[in-house]
Amino acid sequence: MLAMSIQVKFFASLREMLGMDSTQIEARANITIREIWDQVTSRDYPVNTLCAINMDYAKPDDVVNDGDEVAFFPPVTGG
Amino acid sequence: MLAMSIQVKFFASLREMLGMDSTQIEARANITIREIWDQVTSRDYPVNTLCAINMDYAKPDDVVNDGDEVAFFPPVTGG
Amino acid sequence: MPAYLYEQALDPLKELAQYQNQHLCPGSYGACTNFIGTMRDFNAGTDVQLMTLEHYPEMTQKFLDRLCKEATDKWELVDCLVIHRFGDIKPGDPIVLTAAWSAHREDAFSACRYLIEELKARAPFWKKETTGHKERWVHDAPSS
Amino acid sequence: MPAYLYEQALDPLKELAQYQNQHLCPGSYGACTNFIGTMRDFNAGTDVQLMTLEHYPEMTQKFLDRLCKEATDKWELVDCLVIHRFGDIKPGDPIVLTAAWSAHREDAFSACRYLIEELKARAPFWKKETTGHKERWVHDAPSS
Repeated sequence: MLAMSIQVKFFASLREMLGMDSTQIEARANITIREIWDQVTSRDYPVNTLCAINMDYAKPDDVVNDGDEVAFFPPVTGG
Repeated sequence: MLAMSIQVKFFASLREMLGMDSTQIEARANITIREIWDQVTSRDYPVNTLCAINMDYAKPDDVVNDGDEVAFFPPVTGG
Repeated sequence: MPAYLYEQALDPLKELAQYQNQHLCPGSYGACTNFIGTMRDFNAGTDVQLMTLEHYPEMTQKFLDRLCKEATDKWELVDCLVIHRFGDIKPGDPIVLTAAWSAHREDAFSACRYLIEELKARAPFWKKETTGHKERWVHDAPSS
Repeated sequence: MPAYLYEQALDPLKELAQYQNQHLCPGSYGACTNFIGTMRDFNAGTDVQLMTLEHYPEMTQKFLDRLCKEATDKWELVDCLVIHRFGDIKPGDPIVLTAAWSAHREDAFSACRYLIEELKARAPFWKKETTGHKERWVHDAPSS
């Protein structure tokens, strides 16, 4: 099975907690967003964390495709 | 019984219909707004006409006092 | 929380900016909601060339003053402002501004909406439109 | 129906006036409702000196563009406009503007409210406040 290339981004308090804003990873096919979290970090997936695939909101169990950009961030506080 | 002095005003389509914007009248004590209409005009009190005493909304059966200003006008269309 | 009646042209955004600069402390409010009603060039299927807004000066002022007071009593406002034109109005001219400043947006939206709804329902103004060579009194207020 | 992200200072009333002059035909709309959210100098019991607004540039832009499109689909609008700051913000600085132009006020109010509510609920922005020598991420959004 070919490895996929995935861009992973973290924002706000998650970015600071992990000390990482962005990383490029190789991942197996059919990997989910939550599995990407586990692959990249050594922490449990924080309650209330939001995620996106290619700048659209997604769910932790959604499957990621080659070349996707995946993002993790806390609840939003704009406006 | 002393006659009262009442200022009567008409606005918008009522003013045009009656050809009169303002008149000072003498009226008997305890006269109501509707009776003032009848005293000043030769017409029936038009449906939907609004009225005020001293720049506050009033009802046609409200009694008027000496020196009051009474106004008649159609439904409002501001804003 | 003043209410003003203008016979001259009204520039609502300029008035808002001036009022804010002169009367509101930056940082004292988190939310400002405002509504601007403008004369359209098209009403009830006809092209309108001119509108004349009649009012009952003393009662209109008294009504709007009380309305601003009511809004301030009903919601937690830092301030509110109402400005309304009278006299001759051309298509595209702003007619009315209602604005409410508050700590939070719920109060600002509710108060701003209340000001324009009560004004339209009860403030003593009457619109007469000129279309072609005809004049007619407006019977409802569909302009905004 | 554009959405703009500004790093520089935002003057919402000036932006509104400019946008109206350039993109809207006078007489084509009867109602404009707009909301301006401003940074207060006091939040949750503490004096706030500075706020930093982080965002996810591409997703934030995409989200706001889609939001404007949604508002235009849901209500009869002549136009709408959203502008949001990011970066360093001081107390008293405007943060966000949402505006909706329509023939009638019902659509303008509903759309303006929808824009700010959806923006606050879902647009990817995160506020970090500096009070005294401490920084903290804001957990809800009580500023407006």
